[in-house]
Amino acid sequence: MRFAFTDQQLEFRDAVRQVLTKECTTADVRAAFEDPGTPSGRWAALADMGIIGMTVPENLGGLGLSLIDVVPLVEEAGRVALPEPLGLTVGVAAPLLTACVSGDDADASARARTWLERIAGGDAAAAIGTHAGPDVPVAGAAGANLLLMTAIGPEGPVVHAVAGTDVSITPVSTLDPTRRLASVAWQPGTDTVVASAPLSPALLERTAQRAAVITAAELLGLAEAMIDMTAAYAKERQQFGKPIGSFQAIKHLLAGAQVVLEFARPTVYGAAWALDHDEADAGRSASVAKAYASEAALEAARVSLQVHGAIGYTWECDLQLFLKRSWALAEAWGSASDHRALVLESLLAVR
Amino acid sequence: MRFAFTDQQLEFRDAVRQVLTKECTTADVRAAFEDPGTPSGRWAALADMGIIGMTVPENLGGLGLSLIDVVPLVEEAGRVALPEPLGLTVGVAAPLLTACVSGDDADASARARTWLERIAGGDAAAAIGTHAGPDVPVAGAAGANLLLMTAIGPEGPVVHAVAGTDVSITPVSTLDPTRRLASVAWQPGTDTVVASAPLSPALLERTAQRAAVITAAELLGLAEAMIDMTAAYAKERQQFGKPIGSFQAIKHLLAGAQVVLEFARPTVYGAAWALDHDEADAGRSASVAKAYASEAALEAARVSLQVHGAIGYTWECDLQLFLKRSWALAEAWGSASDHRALVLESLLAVR
Amino acid sequence: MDAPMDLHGTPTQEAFRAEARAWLEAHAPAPRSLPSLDTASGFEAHRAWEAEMAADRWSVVSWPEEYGGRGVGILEWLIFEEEYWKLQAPLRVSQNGIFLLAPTLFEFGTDEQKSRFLPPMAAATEIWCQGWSEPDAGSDLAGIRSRARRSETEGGWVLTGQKTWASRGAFAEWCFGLFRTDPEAERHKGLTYFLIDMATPGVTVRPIPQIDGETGFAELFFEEVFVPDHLVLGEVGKGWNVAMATAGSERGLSLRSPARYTEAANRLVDLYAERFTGDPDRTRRSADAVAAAWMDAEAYRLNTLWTATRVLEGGAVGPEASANKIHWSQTDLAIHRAALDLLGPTAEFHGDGIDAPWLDGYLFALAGPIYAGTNEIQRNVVAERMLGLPRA
Amino acid sequence: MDAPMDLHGTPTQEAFRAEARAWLEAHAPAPRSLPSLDTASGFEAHRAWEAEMAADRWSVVSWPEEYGGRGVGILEWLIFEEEYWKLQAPLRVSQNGIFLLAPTLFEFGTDEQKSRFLPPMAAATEIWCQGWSEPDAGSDLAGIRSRARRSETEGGWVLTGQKTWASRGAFAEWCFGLFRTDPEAERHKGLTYFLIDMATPGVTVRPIPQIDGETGFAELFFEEVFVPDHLVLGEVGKGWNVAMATAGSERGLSLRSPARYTEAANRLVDLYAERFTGDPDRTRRSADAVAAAWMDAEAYRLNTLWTATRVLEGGAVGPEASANKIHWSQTDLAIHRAALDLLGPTAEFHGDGIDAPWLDGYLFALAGPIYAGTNEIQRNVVAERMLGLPRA
Repeated sequence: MRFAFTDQQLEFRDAVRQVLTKECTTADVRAAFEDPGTPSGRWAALADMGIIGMTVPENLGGLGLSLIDVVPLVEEAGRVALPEPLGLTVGVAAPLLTACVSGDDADASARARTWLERIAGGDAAAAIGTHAGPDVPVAGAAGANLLLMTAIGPEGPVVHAVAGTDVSITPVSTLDPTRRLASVAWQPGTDTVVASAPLSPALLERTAQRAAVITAAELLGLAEAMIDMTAAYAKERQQFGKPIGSFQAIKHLLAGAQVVLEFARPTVYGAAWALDHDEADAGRSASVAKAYASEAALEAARVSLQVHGAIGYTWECDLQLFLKRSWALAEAWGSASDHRALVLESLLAVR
Repeated sequence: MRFAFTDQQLEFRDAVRQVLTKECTTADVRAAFEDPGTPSGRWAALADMGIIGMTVPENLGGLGLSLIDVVPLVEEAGRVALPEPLGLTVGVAAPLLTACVSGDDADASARARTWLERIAGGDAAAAIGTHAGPDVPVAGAAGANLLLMTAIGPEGPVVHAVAGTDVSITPVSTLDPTRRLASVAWQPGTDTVVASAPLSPALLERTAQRAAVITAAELLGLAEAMIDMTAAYAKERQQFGKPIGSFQAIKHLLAGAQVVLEFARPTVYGAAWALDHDEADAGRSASVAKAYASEAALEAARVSLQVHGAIGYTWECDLQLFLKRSWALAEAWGSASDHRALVLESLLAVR
Repeated sequence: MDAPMDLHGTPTQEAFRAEARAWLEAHAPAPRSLPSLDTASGFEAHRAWEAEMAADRWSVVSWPEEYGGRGVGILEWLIFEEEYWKLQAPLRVSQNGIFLLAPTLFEFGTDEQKSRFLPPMAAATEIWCQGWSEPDAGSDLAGIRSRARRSETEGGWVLTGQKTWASRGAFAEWCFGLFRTDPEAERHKGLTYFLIDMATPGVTVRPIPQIDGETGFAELFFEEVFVPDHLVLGEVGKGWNVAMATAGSERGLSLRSPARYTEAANRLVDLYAERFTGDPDRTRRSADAVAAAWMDAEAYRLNTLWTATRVLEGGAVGPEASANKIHWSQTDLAIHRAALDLLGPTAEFHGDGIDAPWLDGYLFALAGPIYAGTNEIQRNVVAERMLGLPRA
Repeated sequence: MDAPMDLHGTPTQEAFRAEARAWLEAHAPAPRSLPSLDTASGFEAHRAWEAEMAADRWSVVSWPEEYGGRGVGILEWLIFEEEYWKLQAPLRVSQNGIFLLAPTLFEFGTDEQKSRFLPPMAAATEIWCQGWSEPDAGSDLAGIRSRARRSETEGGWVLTGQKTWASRGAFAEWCFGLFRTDPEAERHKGLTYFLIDMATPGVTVRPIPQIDGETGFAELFFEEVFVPDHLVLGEVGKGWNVAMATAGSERGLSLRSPARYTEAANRLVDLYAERFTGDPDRTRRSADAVAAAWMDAEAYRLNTLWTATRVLEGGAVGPEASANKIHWSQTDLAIHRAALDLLGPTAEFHGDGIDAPWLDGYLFALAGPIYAGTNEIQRNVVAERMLGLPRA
């Protein structure tokens, strides 16, 4: 039994932190807020480090790593409010395509390989629409060059990998513009199929669970960033002749948020490990993680805004970048209460 | 539109407060905790003031008053943790019997009158078992000399008024011994019927609503008493060289409880008025009141125990008397979540 | 007081309700049909709507007729608000004037001040913003540093300093605020309450873009701004008492009318009912939160009636105003949080979409525990003044 | 550390689990079959059970074999606890000794002290109570006034003062506590950690009846109680550091094992399932609270594994121990509050009834945010030491 990252995983995380600290400042995120299409060198920098391809099998140019390796890096992405879909591409799209490679249909398998090679080359940013009905907007659709979608065939859902150039999108206005939500119109064709036999519902379910855990990891980073910047503000901001952080009410607000975050963290790591090892309770673990991380981020957001006061309510204050992402991701891939319902259902199923 | 008590109602309340302050000290309540059968002059003192018979029609020796007149007095009963079933006798049993008087069956009507006269004479303390199934214990059954019970006849529920001497009781151990909960075994006979034609389900429902509002009023008093004694303790208890009440954490705990209590109060008064006037939304108002008052008392209990610290956890500390009653009454006649469900159901019904 | 409790309106009150409803139904803009009042065009659209109300004497019903009102009481004002919010009529662009300044003017203003300022306030031809907070005086309001220097020669005061978080300050014609007239006096003392024409030379306005990108509030810079003596409200040096007297007695009652939350709570139940039809299992999970939020609004309505009756019968509103502030701000959050939970993945929609107003409302609700005195400060007041706990 | 993450037990660990389970299944008393350990007879019944465990070396598995343990690590201890709680085996009457004093003895005790005290502690022949709090030193623990006067002639110390809230103090044989050996030193300084035989002349015990009528704790009065030098733990005058070093490094991990909450959380789900069959509509309302409480226990389990791994790999437990305390006490309350909500009208049942244990558990849970340092104090620690906020 060992519940900790390896030294290698920590070194990778530290390296990513270093790059993101430089390449993704709040000014950069702000620029993406103003125009989500703003070109940046961030994706290329991550690709150069091998991050974008880290879960692509080694024979396709990747590093063949697992979700547990991705999670600490996505946490870092959350800490800087990275606008790009790092987690969904690396933690969800690549594993799904990898599962498609082993299918019987050589054409479909080859297509999945090609996309995986593009991901490994840093050349594809993915949006995951596998669970979206025809009218449900897909996050990241407006910027993605790879969209993973499902079409219901006669035997069940079939997965398609569609190029960004082959879909027509209708953007949806959201509070955080970097979410790039859009409705996607596309034509399922034989040339986009990556799994010609219908994928098992279990694999699609697993995809949603991976997305939940990846989103949870991002929420951990966001929560930590908000608590940190708020604690820093509380040390500096003076009222009644002393820093507001010396008032017990402020301390206890922040301490409460910190406690939730502390306990959310291992649930996310545990869920990533469980998914990697196909544990019997992996789905439930994923739900625990997403519910906990959503609550942690919502509480950190609430407390941070309250401690900042009116300043936190301004466009100028960087806090807004983290608040908006948190509010969006807390609901994405299942809200806290959605996942609590799943947890209870799963507990009752084994009784 | 006028949402306030009359001067008369307030004078009545003040008079009751004066009597209870003298006749129902915490030492008296403690004696009742040690032995719930301890004789006391409290009931007689209240009867002498006309309180016990206040809702009995004037022609039967009472004052012919309404629920809204009873509520502030029951609040006072809660403030001193009165062990006797004042609210249920005056606010629930007497109105139910009064409704029975106007029935067609002269014998049943006469029986209801006789009981009402006994209540007016201060000679009957009631327990309400109309909603209890055969195995469900009834609060106050162990001390009551009047038990209102229902038996299901061929046409529906029929109400019986049974003398305490005619039932066989099996006490149930509860945390607050003055609750005197017991399972009641009794034999429906023609000589106990007070409403020979089955009472309308609406009237029984109304009885439960009255009980909910009466219990809510008692919870208001309990919550106020706990907050008051805790604020007093926080002013006196010193730690770190100053009264603990000067720490913001303690202030905010108590302030939070006080705010809930402040907003619970008018919901109880509004519900009593609505029941008195058979308003269309009276049942919903009763549920709002009980849900709010339950939450107010539970929050006051939680905060009071927390602020008292270990002392509050002792038998010696008077707080326990109020805590235990609060925990019991918060669940009695429907918990907060039971009533919230009823509220939503009623809101949806009119949509 | 021997009249029995009665939660029904009198025939006169119900007639007033019917009249108000009829007028509003005929005139009120459709829900969300005006642009946001935190934009320049929305500000003017809202001003036009209030001018329309004023023309038929519906903008400030509880004011005396001479100032543009109908001279009705506080209960009638609550009735009017109920009808107003039922139709989801627009937010009041003149709220700072009519709800915050006006009660103070009625209590402390000279006859000249009242005649000069109340009618255009009622007509929305002059819109007011508030100049309380400063960069270093937020929760610690008594830490105000903006100062006013006496000019005997000119017969007035010369104001210098900076105010911030002035809602609608980017567009308002007038500002009311506290300035330090006695630099030697400590904290609460030596402050004076001024009425300031924003067109006076030396006033500079810097709009502050809000979290949603709109310019809801502004910073105000005062550089040697002359304010004549007749624009001092109340006594010189007593500004704190002037500001706080009204905060204590009226503000708790009139700042946020219960009808606003009742309306939002009812919309929440509608949303629940609508979603329930589509997905009963998922929706059922939100039932407790929806009911609790609705009840919070209902308790606020009843508590306001309770307080209004007390005030009508000569009572005062003391520290309960702080309990009130805590309650309505929490209620607003509870309503909107429950709504977003019901919406789930569409909760993040913004702009003109059908679900978007809940997110806007949530953003606004999140500010509730902050403005008008943070809830932390209000809890101190409740603990110290209602429960007698010692100051730190 | 290059071993990959692995939440499965090693074959050795699973063999240990199987052995523990087999022994416990053969020996553990049925759930709730022993009288309460806060009564005289229950105390002895629990002592007998622990003696039985000790006889087969199951009472303190993580201690070295020479002191009665099995020399296994902290992960194995957690495994043992899982098996122990799964069977709802009795609360540990020697918990103050084995969980609070023992880690300190291991760190600061002399070889003689360890040999003298650990074996009878493991065997439950000597049961310890804690002498920290005083009537005026609760949250303000550094305000301790009980003092110890030096007696050079006798080679020891003479203790005078009063301690309170000593759990099981009414029955315990030994007490560990802090006394002021330097009356001039301020607050945290000048305190010394003593091991006190309760049979020493001058020790008087006054049992304190608890809220439920049982004598769970006691006041201890010390009048000129002689304690020889060899019963000082750690350095004279360093008692605060001795006490706190362990509180920081071990207490957060060993005071409340996660298995206890996992067991209660699973019983809560059982209760839900059972009630759901009878009344799905009513029960469904509690679903969110039941799931949330279960998840709190699950998060506590995972966090403990996380911390245990860090400790095993040379890390230390700092202020996270305070976060831990806040979390487990809230978890316990959440579990029991949800259960009482499910029970509804039978929630108030007490004594031997089938539903009664939930109320007992609630009473115990309510004490959680108070003992072992109130949660208010713990939140100060989290804010100051994890987030660096300034002291008041």
